Amino acid sequence: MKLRNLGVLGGIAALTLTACGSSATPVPTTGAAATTGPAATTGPAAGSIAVKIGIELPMTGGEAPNGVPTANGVALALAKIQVPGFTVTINQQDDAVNGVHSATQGATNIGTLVNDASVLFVVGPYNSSVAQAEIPVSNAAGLMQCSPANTNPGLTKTWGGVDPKTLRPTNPDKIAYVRVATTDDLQGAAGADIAYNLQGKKTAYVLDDTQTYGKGIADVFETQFKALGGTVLGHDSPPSTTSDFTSEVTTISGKKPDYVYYGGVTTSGLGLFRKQMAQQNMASTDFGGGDGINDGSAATASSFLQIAGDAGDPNTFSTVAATHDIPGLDAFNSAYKAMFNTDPGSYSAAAYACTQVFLQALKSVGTGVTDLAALRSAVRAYVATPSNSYDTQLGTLSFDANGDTSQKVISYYGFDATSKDWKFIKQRDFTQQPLGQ
Amino acid sequence: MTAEAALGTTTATSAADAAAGSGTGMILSARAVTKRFGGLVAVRAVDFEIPRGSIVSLIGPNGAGKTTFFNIIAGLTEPTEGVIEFQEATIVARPVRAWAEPILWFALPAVTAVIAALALLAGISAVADVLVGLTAVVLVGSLLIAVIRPRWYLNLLPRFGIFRSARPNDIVTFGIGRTFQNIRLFANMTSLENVLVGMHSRMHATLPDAALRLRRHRDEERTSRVKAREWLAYVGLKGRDDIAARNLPYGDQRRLEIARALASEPKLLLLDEPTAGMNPVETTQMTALIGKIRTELGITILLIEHDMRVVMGVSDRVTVLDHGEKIAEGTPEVVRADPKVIEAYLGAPTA
Amino acid sequence: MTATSTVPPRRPSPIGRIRAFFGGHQSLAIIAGAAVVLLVLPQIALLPPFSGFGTQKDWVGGFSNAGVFVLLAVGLNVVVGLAGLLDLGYAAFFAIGAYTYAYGASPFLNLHIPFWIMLIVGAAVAAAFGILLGAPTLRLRGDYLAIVTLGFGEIVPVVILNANNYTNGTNGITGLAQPSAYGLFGVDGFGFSNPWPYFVTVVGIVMVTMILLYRLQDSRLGRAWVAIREDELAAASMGINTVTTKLLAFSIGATTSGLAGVFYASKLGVVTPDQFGFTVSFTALAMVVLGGMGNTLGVAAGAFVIYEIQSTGLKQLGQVVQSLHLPVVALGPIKVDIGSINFINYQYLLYGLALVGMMLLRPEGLFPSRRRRQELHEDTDEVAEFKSAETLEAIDR
Amino acid sequence: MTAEATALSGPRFPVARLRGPLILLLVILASYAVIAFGAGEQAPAQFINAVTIGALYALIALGYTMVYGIIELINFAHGEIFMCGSFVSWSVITTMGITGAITDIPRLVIVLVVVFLISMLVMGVVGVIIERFAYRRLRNAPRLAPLITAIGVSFILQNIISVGISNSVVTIPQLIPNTKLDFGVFSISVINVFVIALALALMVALHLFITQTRLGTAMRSTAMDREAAQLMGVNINTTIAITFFIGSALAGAAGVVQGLYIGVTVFNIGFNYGLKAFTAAVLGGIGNTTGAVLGGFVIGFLEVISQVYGYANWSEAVVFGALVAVLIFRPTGILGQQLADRA
Repeated sequence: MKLRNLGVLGGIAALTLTACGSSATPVPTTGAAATTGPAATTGPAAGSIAVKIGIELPMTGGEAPNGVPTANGVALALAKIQVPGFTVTINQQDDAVNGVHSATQGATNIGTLVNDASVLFVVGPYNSSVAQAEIPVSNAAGLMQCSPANTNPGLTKTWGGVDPKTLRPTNPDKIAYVRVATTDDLQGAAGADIAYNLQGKKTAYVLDDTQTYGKGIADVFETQFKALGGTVLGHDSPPSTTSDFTSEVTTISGKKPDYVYYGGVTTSGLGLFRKQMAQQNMASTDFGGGDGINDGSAATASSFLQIAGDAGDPNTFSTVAATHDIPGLDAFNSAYKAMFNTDPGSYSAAAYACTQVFLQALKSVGTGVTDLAALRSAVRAYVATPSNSYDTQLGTLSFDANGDTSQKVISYYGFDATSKDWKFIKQRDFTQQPLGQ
Repeated sequence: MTAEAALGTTTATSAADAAAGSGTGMILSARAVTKRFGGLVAVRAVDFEIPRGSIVSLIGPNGAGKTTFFNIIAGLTEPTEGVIEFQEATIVARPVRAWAEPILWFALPAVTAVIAALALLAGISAVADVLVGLTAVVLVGSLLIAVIRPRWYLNLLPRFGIFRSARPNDIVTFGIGRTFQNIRLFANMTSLENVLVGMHSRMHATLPDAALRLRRHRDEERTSRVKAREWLAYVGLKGRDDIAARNLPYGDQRRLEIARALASEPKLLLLDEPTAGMNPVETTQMTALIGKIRTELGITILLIEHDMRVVMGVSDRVTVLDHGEKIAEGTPEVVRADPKVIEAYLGAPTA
Repeated sequence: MTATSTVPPRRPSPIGRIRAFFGGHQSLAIIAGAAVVLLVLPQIALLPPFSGFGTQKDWVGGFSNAGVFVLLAVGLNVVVGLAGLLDLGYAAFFAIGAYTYAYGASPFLNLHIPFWIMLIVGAAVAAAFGILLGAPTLRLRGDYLAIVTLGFGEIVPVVILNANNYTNGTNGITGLAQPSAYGLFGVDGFGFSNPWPYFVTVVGIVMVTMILLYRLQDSRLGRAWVAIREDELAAASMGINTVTTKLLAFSIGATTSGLAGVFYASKLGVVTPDQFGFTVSFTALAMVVLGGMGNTLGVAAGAFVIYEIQSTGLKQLGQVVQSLHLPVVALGPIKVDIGSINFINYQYLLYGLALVGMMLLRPEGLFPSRRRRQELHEDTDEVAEFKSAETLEAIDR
Repeated sequence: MTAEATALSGPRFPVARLRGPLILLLVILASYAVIAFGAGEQAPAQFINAVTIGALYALIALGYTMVYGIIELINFAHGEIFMCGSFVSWSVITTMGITGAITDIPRLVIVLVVVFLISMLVMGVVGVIIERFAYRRLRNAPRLAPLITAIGVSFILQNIISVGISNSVVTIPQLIPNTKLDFGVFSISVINVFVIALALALMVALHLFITQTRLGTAMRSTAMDREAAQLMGVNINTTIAITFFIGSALAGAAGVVQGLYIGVTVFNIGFNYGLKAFTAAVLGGIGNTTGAVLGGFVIGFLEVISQVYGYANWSEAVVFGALVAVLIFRPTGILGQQLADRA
């Protein structure tokens, strides 16, 4: 805290300086500085082939909290796992322009990575809209990319009547994009499952933050909740820039729903919404969201739970698109904290897993191959093969013909007032229990 | 009375074209023109006529309402009462049935909307959809017309008993050019460009002509540049074509403003204190120029002036305004002798 | 870009003759400039330090994106620089152009109209919207106009985002067709991994646009625009129909923006609402102002420079500085290891500093137009003139 | 002509003085009716929400309108000043080691005073610094140059905060306890009362300052005609600096208010608030302080109304649509004509 207050003063001081036209005083950065760390430290060892893993994430402005911890996940994996015969360094690209993720910049970046012959694999992007612009490029070049965070179903399965093949016009059947995140439709369904079956709530009010992810899960929640027999009292979409939800909450409190489901991410103000619910005597009303709000305990800076404060009695729920009992999760967290001295972000582990996928592929196809182009296509082919499975930070997984992860497990979490953290409730594997059951 | 006057006359444009040739009589006549700002009256019931081919001066102490009257003629200000006719055509008057204009805009959309509604009631949804779309299009279209106010629309208005004063740019095309009391040249354009802008209303090259450099554009540009230089020479700015207006000496700026006005080929030229702030030499030159414009070009001139020597020197008739009212009118000699005028100027001077 | 700055020299002789004389040759000069750009730019990318930032292909791809912003900037220059109408919502027309292409050449409506036709269509649609959005704003001047256009700029993406059934909402429209070169650019033609045809195309579009814009600028219409910017009331009193003239400025700006939109969409292959926010409008405006308002060539150059700064320069700065291995400096108590600073965090700050700095050093822009240079020292008075009620009344009627 | 016109069109102003409050009253009544129609028994609550957020917008809008009035610059950095204000309040509160609501009234008052004073002072100074270094040199430059520097400055401020403090949402302890005062028909929580009261107080104070003090007169004269004011011995630079100080201080206050009311802040919150507030300023007639307040409330109402009727996602479109509509019929904003008491 003290340090941060210094930050303010430093900030003001810096402002004074900048206003004079001189450059800013460097103020303590929050962990981000470490991303380039490994790239700088690990120089190519003798007799080993120097290859690169591309990182294509939004790193600046409002996007930093999304991109930086995710990129750190990759760095951590590279620091932990070595592949004999190869020195893997990072080619870092940032798709944020003026602090906002930009599809154009993303496409440009993926092009840059494609043109860097030593890049064999790309981790990213973070935003689905960026992915839509990148998939055609990586597909045309046959450079495999693995997104830790994209959850928009449309990227890998027919969604809203659009065939994912339209995203890869060059080689429709040679996918160059896989993802370890489970798609929105399952999370939305899981949300409805919690609301209707676990909590036995019959009426719900649905909100979304108008963004791809939020709207995706909210819409699915609505349909599933109705399918289960519940009634949806209303569906509002406050813009993701909303910072005052009081009137929204007032409206909802008038409708007296048993359950409020909000599709979106903490940065769209969901924590704030929950807090204002409490302030308007709706603390006892159940609240649910996707993994967009499952971003650490109340101790984690600017996490949903921290912002919502003590609002969440044990009736705030979230879902995470992964198995709960990940082997050595605590080990991962501590390792991450040791390296970057912050808590991991929502997708650090996922990025770690993507890197593991790459390293396994590299290990199994890399022996003897020295030609980078050949390596690149070999890696793509290996990862694109559904039969290969990987033992990753997220558990054992493989990718189907469209690049979707085989992990269709959604874990349910509830707020635990004593530990002020998310508490695991149960998990549901949608491969055994498909939608609508 | 103004209303009937407005309605009686044919539309501004057509009549202007018709009367363009007509020989003698009054080129401009103002009847009972009154302008109020809030409570105060800037111009009160002024009747005023300009014989074709004459030089008429409008004088009076500061704040007498000269420039207001001037701006009413130029279409910059709508009169509260009264009518101004230019070549037998009403160009400026208090708007008549202005309230009816919006009705015009919404008439057509309303019709289509009604039909659409009927179609809906009749249950012919397919037709209804089309009609709804049509309504939207028509609405947007008519609002656009309302904004752009093309000629045919202006000609349409009188048919519905609506009269709106012509806009300044239309008045220029009818043949009234003007200069400003506080010089308003396009400061960062060259003299030549200023004059070319003056010619704007007499040029006809369209956007495609210019974009594709069609013959019409090229010829027009060539000829108009030649003509522009002639105008500059005429007012005595030969060879100053390329100088930015802001960099011209004061006297030349006045001349340039006149050249710019002449370039619009006016039949009536309004000069607002053309010699203000000039030294005697410049003044005499300017006076000469004004006379020349009348005799050589046969352009009628309305002059606002403080400098009595100029007024008495060139004008055929002089009208004196004081506190917005016409207190005297006639030949310079008559006016000079008029006690009211002397009082207005010497006795009890007004702010 | 330095290459293109070969403007036809303006001899101090009657401007009329210059214009008449250079009428044809000016276009030639622009064509020559375009050719130079086409040949020289890619070579520059091969020289250090640029070669260090990426392969030639990267650069060419970047240049084609820069071309989009050059188009936006020269179009906006007509509105802001020539006609003096401050438009802060320019991205709207960009979006309209892009979505027009998305409708015309994607599985969304199962239309597959060729890119080259869509260029015209997109431009036309944008022009229509230019007139539509322009019409209600005509009575406004100065900053009232600015905020209303800003409003339009904000509304259009909101509408695209919320009109799910017609725009596929936040998911955007994907699978946009690539242009077909009809075997003109060798085997693989336009492709996600082959930026060259895009580069050639965009240079071509920019070239044609600039020729047309210059011709308009030197015409009756162009003079009318400048006259309105200088003194709207006087312009009206000289017989200029301010309404239609302003509308034309708007629609021509929109047309250019529409072209840019179509090209952009075809290159990216996807359109989503979040690509057309205020950032785009502002960036274009900054390009116009920094390039030098009213000077089309200057604006084009400025656009190129700024785009490269924010898309490549700032992002590569970190690498450059790290490669320098600077020593650790002690600023009083705080120890500053410049080498360890992660410049990615600061690029936003640096961009801001760049804008402020450039403006303070050259308020009239990098390549000011002849007029602007003269103008520098009075500007507010023209606004003051319009404050009196009766001038408003005059031009509104 | 212009001379005569202005001379003659003088005696409108007494009317105009009353016009502002009257229109404001009308707006309030009308929007209450609309809200009541849509929200049913929530109407009072929603109405209070609207007034509160409107007051917040109005506070920010005042800064915009003052700066515009005096140097005709759209100070795009103003939204960021507001944002910085909220961060300053955050750092002050946390340094004092306060984590939650304060129930002990006198202590609460003291803390509030301290927080407001510090934030307003700091932001005021920052505003002056910005004016000094980013705008003053461009006072005679083409009008767009300072606009660009303004946006540049806002980038700088955002980046300083995001890197220096936090690049994500920061929670600000809400000092004022969340208790509701119940008036039978409707209940209103203390925080809303506080926000509204404070905002109104500041506005009144500003109005008195502008109309009653010598400095205020200097500001008004500078706004009307800089050269003339200079000739009359007004020190232009000081006057403009003071204008920036007051405007930015108000933004700082708004920042604190936002922190107390919403309870969170983030480094990029400024753009959106700034945009709304600027819209408010223009809607009311930019350069006109009464207009800014009016505009602020109007926008507050519009947002709540569009939310009440279930079009939250269209609220932006509604706000700007209304702006366009108003400006088409009144090209200088609702109270635009009243150039005389621009400040």
